[in-house]
Amino acid sequence: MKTFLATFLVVIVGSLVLWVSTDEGRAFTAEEARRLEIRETPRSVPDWRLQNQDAETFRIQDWHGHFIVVDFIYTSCPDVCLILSGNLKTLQKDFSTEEKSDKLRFLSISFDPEKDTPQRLKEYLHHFSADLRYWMAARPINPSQKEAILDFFKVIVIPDEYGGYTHSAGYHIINPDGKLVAIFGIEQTDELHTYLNQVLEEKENVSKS
Amino acid sequence: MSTTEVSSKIEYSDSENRNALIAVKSHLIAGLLVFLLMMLAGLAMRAAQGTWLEIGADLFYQIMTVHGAGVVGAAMITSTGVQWYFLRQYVRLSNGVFWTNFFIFLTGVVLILGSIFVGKYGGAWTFLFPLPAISMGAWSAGAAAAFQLGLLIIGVGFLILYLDFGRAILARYGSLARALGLTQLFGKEPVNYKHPAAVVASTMVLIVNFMGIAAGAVVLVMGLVNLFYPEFKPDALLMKNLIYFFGHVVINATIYASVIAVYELLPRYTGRPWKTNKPFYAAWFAIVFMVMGVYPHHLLMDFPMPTWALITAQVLSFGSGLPVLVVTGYGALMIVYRSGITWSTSAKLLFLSMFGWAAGVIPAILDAMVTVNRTFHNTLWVPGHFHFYLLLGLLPMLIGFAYFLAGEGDRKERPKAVDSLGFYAYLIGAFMTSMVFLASGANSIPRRWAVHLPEWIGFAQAGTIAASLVVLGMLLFITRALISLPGANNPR
Amino acid sequence: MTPATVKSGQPVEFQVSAADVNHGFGIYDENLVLIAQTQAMPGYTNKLIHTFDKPGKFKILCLEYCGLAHHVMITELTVE
Amino acid sequence: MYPKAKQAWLLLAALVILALPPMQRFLEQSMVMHMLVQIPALAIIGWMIGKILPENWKNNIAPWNRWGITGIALAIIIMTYWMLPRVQDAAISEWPVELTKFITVPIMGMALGISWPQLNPIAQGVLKLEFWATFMRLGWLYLDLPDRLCANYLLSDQRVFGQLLLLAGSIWAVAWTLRITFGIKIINN
Repeated sequence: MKTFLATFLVVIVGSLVLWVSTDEGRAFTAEEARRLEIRETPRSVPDWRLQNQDAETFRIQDWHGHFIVVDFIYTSCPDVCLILSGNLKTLQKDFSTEEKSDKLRFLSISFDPEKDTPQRLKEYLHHFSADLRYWMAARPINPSQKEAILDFFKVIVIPDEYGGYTHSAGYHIINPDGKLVAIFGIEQTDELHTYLNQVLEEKENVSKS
Repeated sequence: MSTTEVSSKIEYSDSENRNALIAVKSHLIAGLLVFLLMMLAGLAMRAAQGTWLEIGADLFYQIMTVHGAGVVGAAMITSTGVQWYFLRQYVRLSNGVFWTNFFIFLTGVVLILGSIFVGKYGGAWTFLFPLPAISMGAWSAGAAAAFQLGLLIIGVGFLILYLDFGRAILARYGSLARALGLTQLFGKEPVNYKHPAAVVASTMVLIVNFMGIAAGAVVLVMGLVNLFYPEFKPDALLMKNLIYFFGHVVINATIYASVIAVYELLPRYTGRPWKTNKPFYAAWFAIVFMVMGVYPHHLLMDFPMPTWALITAQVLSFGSGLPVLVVTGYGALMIVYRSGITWSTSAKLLFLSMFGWAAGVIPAILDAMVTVNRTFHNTLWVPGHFHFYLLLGLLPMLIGFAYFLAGEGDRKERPKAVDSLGFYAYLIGAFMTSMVFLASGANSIPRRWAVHLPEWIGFAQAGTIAASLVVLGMLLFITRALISLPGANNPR
Repeated sequence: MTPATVKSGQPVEFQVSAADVNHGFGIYDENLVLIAQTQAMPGYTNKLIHTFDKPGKFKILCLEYCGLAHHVMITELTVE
Repeated sequence: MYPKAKQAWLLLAALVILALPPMQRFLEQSMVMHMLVQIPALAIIGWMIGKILPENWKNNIAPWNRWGITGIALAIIIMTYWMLPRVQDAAISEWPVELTKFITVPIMGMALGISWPQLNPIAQGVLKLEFWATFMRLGWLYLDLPDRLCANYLLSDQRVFGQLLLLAGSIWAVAWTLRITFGIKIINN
């Protein structure tokens, strides 16, 4: 009887722990967890200072009132970042009508500020024939800020065996109120597209009424 | 454990024996009833193909799925009943474990039935990856998951039972090799003619099914992962290999488990003992590897398969089935020859099973030849070959055992007219069913088509008539079993 | 399938693959006799080489159970 | 054989060494080391602590753990928990989770060590096959997945880990087969 009780307890408590620690069976990896967390509890983005491709200081607050799509890159990246930013380029083309692009901005943040000088950031944007009015590349101005930014977005960067980095690859959406509201994976470009369509439409309706 | 050990039977208490008998009967009755229902399902499918019955494609494929899964399940649970009944006389088996497997099996069946008839799962019992996940809206991921989960649960149940077999056999014989008679075969021990055939056969079944279940445990979970996590795309060919290994081993093993009835019952009817010998051990040893090695003959039309695997499969297919068949068939003939046997229905059925098994090998071997496979693969030839095996080889063993358990052998009575009617209706129907399938296959009619082209309908109608005869025969058998089995005492 | 027409008397190579689930690729002649086949499998391309010895209208039938539309997967192939 | 007290100190020392930050960093820098060295080492320490627990402690536990089932259930739950990729990641970036690992994994080892011998042989068999199948499933999964499961480890690392799991599973399967069919003992499991 005691055994039965103890086993019962262990199983119930254990299942509960597993249930809670996977967010009710919805997130098994850290990547899934961060996406889910942001979706359920959007967070205000702190007002960091960044340095952009023109060596100007840029604050995310400067783009208040716009939807911002953020991706994390390093300019010597041979693969994933190229796909990430390549998709941004496609997005920029798709949302290029004046009114939409005025509501939508792109920001590529480098997590390799030692190497990624403004000059290199500029080349990077040119590589994607970015429309520089709406798409900016920027780097954190000091290491502690870099840590703060990566921590906030829960982006994990680890060095790979070729001298580069492997990192969380995704699109982070900041809404016009300056809140991080959604994260899409690199494989979710279709979902991202639909999402942007929807929120931009909504915003339009709100501003008209 | 002296080498001259005489096989003495295990003693159980009376209550244990009573309980065991009820368990065996439950297995038999449940299994045979499922067989009957599956035959009705088969009849319905043939009638639909023959345009005599209106069934939508979705329902047809659901029936097809339940027919496949049901027959394999019924074959497993019934043959396990036969095997356990005899094996427990030589090694100490647990009633509790036997019942546990039975109830786990029933749980799995409920899940599978639910997935098919509530969840509309119609991905065939072979759940060939990635079909369960890509149904074009016909069924949900949940239904496909319930089906695979049902199979997984059934696998765990059998695993528990086989572990009990393994434990008991090891306790008595020390190693599986010794139980298989290998020590005698290779001269480490003198040949013991009384080494029980039931133990040899059970050990073989235990080994191959253990491997089959292991493969199934991996492949079913991989399928489940894919259902809920579609980014994970396992290699389709590897999945196919594992699925066919699992399926082929599990269904093949049923006939090797059931043949124990022949070894045990023919001696009773003739009064002569079944003597095990070196060729017998060699045959059963060979079959361990053959049953596991032949499955790639399902993959001859998958050109990326490595050539060596296909060649091995083809060579093994020629030989597979033969060794045990030869020693068993020859043994059966010798034991019956001039023995003055009473041809009870049970004896007739057991003898028929030898014929069905022997003749069933021929279409199997033909299909396993690459040149023939090119035009027979996935035609109705394939169902033709396994309906031959199952209807004329496996089922006669199982029904023969049911008659024995119902006490027919004890009373030494001649078969009643109704039994004879059942026997011949079944015999003719089963033979026709198989032959119509084989003829259809030879005429290039593909298998698993809900609607047949006009050119093929005649075959399907002939198949329908044949199937009705089988159902009639089976109905008579089942009625008899249901009337006389429950009250029957344990045969002496 | 492209092209839908091939020439008789010379070997034809069929490159058979599948986008969704496993299918079968069975070539039937005008009398509905199966003359060659291979499996169609996602992630693999099976090469089937066949020489048609006479012209005519051939049928391709699905020979691996692939779901509720299995029996309607029929297409035609013209051999000149 | 050392006396019990000395063994206890040795085990405690081993635990402390594993917990030293440089050692931690070293063992957690790759997936293979993390999963196949650090966690098994913690489990083994737990197993051995279980062996030298005072008899009266064990006697007190026994009525709550007949046939070993409570302990096995506990061990399986802890194992499942540490198989969650996000928990592995969290252990690296958040110290409370890391601390949890250093407590629960030895407990798992202890529970297994105490309960396994009491477990019904048939249940042992089912679990062994399940453990084996989990090796094969996870190995296959890690080899085939297009994405990384752990944000802290490289894809190549994940692949190597997958191969090692498959290799270990295969060796285990062969050893097991030889043992049950021919009675040949290679490893004691």
